[in-house]
Amino acid sequence: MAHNTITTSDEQAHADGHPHVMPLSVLLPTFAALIALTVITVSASKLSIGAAEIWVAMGIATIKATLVALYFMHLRYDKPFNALLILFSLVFAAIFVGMALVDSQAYQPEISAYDLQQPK
Amino acid sequence: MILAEGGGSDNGSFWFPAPSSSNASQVDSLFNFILSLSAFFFVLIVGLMLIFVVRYRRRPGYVQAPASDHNNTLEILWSVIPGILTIFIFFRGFMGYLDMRTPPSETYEIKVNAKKWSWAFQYPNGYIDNDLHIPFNRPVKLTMTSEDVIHSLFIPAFRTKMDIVPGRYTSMWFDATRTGEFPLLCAEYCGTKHSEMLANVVVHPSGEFEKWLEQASNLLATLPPVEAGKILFTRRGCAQCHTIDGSARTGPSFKGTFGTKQSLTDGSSIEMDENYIRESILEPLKKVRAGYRPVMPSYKGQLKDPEIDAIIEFIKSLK
Amino acid sequence: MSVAYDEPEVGELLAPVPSENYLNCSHGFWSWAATVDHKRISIMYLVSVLSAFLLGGILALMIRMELWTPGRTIMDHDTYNHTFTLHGAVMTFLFIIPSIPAALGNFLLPVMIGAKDVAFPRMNLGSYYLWLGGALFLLAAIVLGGLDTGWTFYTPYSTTTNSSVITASMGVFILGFSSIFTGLNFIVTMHTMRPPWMTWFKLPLFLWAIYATSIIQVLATPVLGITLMLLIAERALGIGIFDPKLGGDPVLFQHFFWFYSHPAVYIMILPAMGVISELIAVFSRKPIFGYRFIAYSSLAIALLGFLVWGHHMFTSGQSRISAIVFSALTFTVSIPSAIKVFNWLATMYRGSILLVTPMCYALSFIFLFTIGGLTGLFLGALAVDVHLHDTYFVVAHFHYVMMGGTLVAFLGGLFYWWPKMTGRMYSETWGRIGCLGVFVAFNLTFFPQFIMGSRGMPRRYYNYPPQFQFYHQMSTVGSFLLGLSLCVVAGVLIHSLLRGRKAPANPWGAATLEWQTSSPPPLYNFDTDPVEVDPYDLESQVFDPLLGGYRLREFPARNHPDHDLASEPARV
Amino acid sequence: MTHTPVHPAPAAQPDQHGHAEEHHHSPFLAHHFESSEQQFDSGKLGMWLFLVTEIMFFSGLFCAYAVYRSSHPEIFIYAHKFLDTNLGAINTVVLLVSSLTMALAVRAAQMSQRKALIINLILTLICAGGFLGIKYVEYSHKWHAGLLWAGQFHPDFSHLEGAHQEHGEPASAESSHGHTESSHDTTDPSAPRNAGIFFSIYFCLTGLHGIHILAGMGAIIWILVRSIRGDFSADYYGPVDFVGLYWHLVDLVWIYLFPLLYLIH
Ligand code: HEA
Ligand code: HEA
Ligand code: HEC
Ligand code: CUA
Ligand SMILES: [Cu+2]
Repeated sequence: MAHNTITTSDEQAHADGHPHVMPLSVLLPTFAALIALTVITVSASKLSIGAAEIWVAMGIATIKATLVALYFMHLRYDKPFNALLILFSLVFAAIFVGMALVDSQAYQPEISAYDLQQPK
Repeated sequence: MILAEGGGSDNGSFWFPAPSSSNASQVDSLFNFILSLSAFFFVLIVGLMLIFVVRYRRRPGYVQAPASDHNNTLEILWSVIPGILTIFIFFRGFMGYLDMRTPPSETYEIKVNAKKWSWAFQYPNGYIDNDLHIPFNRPVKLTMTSEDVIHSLFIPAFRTKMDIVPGRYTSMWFDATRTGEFPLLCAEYCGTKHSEMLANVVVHPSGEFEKWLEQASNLLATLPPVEAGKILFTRRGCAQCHTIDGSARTGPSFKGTFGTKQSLTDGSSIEMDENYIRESILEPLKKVRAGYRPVMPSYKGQLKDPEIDAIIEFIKSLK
Repeated sequence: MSVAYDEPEVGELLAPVPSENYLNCSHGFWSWAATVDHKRISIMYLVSVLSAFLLGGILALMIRMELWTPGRTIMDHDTYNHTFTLHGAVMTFLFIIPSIPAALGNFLLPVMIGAKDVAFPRMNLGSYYLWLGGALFLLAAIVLGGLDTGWTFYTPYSTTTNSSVITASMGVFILGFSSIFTGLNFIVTMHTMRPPWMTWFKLPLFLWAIYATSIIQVLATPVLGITLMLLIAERALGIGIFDPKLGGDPVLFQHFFWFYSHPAVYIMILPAMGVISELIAVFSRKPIFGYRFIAYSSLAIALLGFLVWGHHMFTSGQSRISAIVFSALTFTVSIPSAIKVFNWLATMYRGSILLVTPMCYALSFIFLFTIGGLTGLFLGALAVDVHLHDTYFVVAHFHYVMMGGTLVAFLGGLFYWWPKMTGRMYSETWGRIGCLGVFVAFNLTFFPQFIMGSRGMPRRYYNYPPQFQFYHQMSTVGSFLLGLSLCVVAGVLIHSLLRGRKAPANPWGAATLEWQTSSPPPLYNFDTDPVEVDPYDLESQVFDPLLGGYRLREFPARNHPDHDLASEPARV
Repeated sequence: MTHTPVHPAPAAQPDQHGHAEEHHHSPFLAHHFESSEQQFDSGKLGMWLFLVTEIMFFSGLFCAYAVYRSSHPEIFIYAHKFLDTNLGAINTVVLLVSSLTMALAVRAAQMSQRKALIINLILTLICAGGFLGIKYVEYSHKWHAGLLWAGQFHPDFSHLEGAHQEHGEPASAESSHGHTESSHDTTDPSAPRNAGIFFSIYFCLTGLHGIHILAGMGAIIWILVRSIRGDFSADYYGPVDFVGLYWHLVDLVWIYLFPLLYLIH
């Protein structure tokens, strides 16, 4: 990982000092896919698919997010360390949200029992 | 397990007040176990450190012997041994926790209402006291809620504590193994008088609890109103803010104020009569005395009408 | 002082030193206020965090004075509540979190990797000014009605009290960003500014510790930021996310707060452990034992530290299942800590131990941190924590780790790098006396708190039952002795600034790069190319009486940085 | 152990005092870097780390969302009706377009096409402005309908015509003044208890996102000024790239916000 001016053997983009330029043939289809996915997610929400709905919506959003990250943000052609960073942050955000969610679900009955006692 | 009656004043050990609930000894023994383990490691570490400092001190004529700079066996050893020990500690802590958080099926239930800065314990017959009276050697379960901020009910002698959170119920249980009086404290910071949000746990010897409850709940029947009012006045926490000797505390004193005119924060004035007292108890923030902060909690639903009457009689009597 | 056996006194500089360095290369107010030199920024941080420490310490003495008797001693309820809150907030946010990374780390990181500066020098200056801004907000909060929520800001108390929570939260929010930028800067610097030969495993362990710390700063601190924003919104607008009156959940606030604040305790201790790793190795004159284990254990602590925040909430109304999971995870953090302690001991084994001031602090650290860490085990054990939570046992625990650990390591590091930073030596005798005083007084102050805590003395208590008075008085006496000892410490350092002998480039014989340049270093850190070194190859350094310090064995004195300009007449 | 003196790379670096002027590199190379490449890599890594902090920052709000959505689904089902899916979808598309133009801007900078760079930056700015305009329409609609955060949640549709009238019962605008303690004291009897929590979360999430858009616009304007000045080329385009990354992240957040807030059933 030691990266300095005498560049490491990184086979990544900048080793030769030239930027990795995104060809239009990648950018435009990515964009088209993003628009299409937006249309899909809106129409999917109009079908009544119940509890699965949020997972479908989140799944589509994640595909979109991945497209943006990989192509618009060049992550695919970047140093893998940067991708690792993002994964890391997602993992820790998930730990945070996950544990707080699990806990609050588990003690929810104590709150609803109280709410039931209160005048509406 | 040894059940002791009448030992509430015991000073306990170096680290603890005397254990007085069924779960206390479990906590103490785990504490002592961790303590001895810690003492062992502490002596080991500091002992070695001192020995090394003395033996390998840089001094004239001392020649440093060669030593290696890594040893994987050692590394594994001093990761795995503490690892196993911590698993053991965790496990005992976890078992003890389950015991202290899982009430037995038959419990005597008391409701707790905490507010800044007083306790109200409501017994199954509806009677409310601001000390916690419980029977000896019988599991008691508290169902608790708070009116304002978070408080925490802590009984050191029982080695137990639970936060009381507004907007929900929390609960705890214990089984007293000693009779006598024990301090009960608020352990979650709750503002100005957090450190004075105290009460007593009174563990009544077998059979006497019911008698106490009977008598306490029938104050009004057994005592003249003025005296019942006086008892209510202290028990229900009025005395925390109001004196009867003329000196002002958080709230005004009641000495000789009945029937007088008092000015309010909105500039008007009012006569201190039965109605105003009743209103002050039920809706204290409606009319606030000039010179005082609007901090008195409402007792709506917590004091019954006859009780309020008794308090009024008591205030009347303060000449 | 008595290091001498067959060597002349350390610091007895026979050769003249280079006369231009980062301190005297430019003058005037703006040459400091607008500097982007990491060394000057670190000096500004040093002065600032020590002032914060002084403020926090004075507040602590007020706490102790008040607790001399039950009931009123010198102040009323509310004043007391403001005092301990501000003591906690100032000590954590203004002092201990920036202390080692921003003051020492900032100075050392670039020098230790042979770079000219950190990757983003202007951001570095910016984060100092953010610190200053945050400090001003906190001070403003003191003036504008104080703060009485406890440093933990628990709702709904913090949304209902009439002290200036919003101002204080803004302050802490800003301080958070200061901390984030420092961490971000350090990570980038370590990735991109090292010379090619300096692989990760040739980094001094201090830098590993700083790296691990920075990871926590970057990942955890933003959550503090959003927590405080929500708190401000809750107070100002009533968004109801944490307020039960509007359907919110106060326990959720605690999850938010501790998701940051538990990792934050490792922001405090990891750099301290890094300092100790350096001190133990250098003053045992041995390569550090188990380099890789110490390095990896820093990362392990940083990452595992994210999984245990719920141990502050065992009695909070958190569900049982989470309490159990958090308790189990809590113990995992003790393993890497144990690894470090044992490796330090193994480093001392068969060493050649020199009991100079920094080493005295390092030994105090091992003593005090072991107590602090081991008492963490009591708190991590569920059943026991239910009893000990929110008592003085916890107060004692965290003072042992924060003050006995981090502050002592900070002082050790300060004495160790002092010659490098200021170019001056200090009085060894008084330095040690100060250390001894701190050590003894510290134990007198905080050990009794374990006992009273476990006997049922709750924390944040203005008033207390009389049976605790004896312990409280011991603690109060201790705290004043502690204040006195710290004044001695400060006196030693100030005396050194005014009267101290000139320091050689390498007074301790350490092999890390910062000692291979002159003391104090020149503006761009190295006048000659930094030499490739193994940070723990202490054999490579030999004492050179001409220099009054050490130099590389295979490196003739005339090539030594101290000697480089020595042939020219010194322009002092 | 060897102690060979090592030259800081690149080897042919005569200058040991590091004064920037003595470097014969791009005029934008800061004094403490050895090469433009080191500078670029540092900036890029720094930017990614900054994005990491942004993700963690937003995670707090996503946490609040997750907790309340799973404990009070009824609030979300009731309240999302007041959000206009069409406006949300249009805004999604607007932001996606802006992301594309931003990506094109980076591309233009990398290829030293100054004019394309400027045009794309301007397009991005226009989209950002459009996004905020639409947001403004949505906010003011909610403001007038009293659909605010929990402490100020007093839905009152009496003086509103148009799209959403059918959702709420026509209100008896009696308690539209003042601030009542509990949020279920509304003029909409069909509102579940504490329905205001949804709007609290809605305003926090979209508000924070909006602030990011504003900050991004500031950054884009800065880049735009510099591109007009002609600073960027294939040799030096770091700032464009970094601002681009930030902008894409803002877009990414919206990609999640849109279904979470607008598409609930
Ligand atoms: C520098 C700061 C720091 C550090 C390093 C630690 C380290 C640890 N802390 Fe501490 N802690 C705080 C600062 C810190 N803490 C603060 C500020 C609070 C209170 C906040 C507030 O409420 O205001 C707190 C509170 C706190 C609590 C909550 C108490 C309560 O409120 O009820 C708990 C509970 O688990 C805990 C546990 C631990 C543990 C297990 C460690 C471990 O990391 C310790 C690991 C170290 C060792 C174990 C010692 C070394 C190892 C050996 C000597 C080998 C032998 C080891 C074994 C046999 C395992 N701490
Ligand atoms: C880094 C963290 C840190 C440090 C160092 C200290 C230091 C001290 N703390 Fe404190 N403390 C906290 C962090 C810290 N504390 C926190 C987080 C809380 C919880 C707050 C809350 O509940 O919300 C707390 C709470 C707390 C309490 C509990 C209050 C209560 O619950 O009611 C007490 C009581 O004794 C106390 C005492 C002390 C004392 C006597 C010192 C002494 O050690 C201080 C000694 C220092 C001095 C006297 C200053 C002298 C300085 C100089 C002379 C200049 C120095 C210059 C150089 C050395 C160069 N602290
Ligand atoms: C937390 C403190 C507190 C407690 C507990 C408290 N009060 Fe008060 N009380 C006040 C304050 C402050 C005022 C003055 C402000 C006001 O009028 O609301 C007050 C006012 C009153 C008044 C009006 C007195 C006057 O002179 O205007 C009455 C009557 C009263 N309280 C009765 C009671 C009774 C009976 C109880 C117990 C059942 C009680 N209070 C408990 C704080 C308290
Ligand atoms: Cu109630 Cu503290
Ligand atoms: Cu913790």
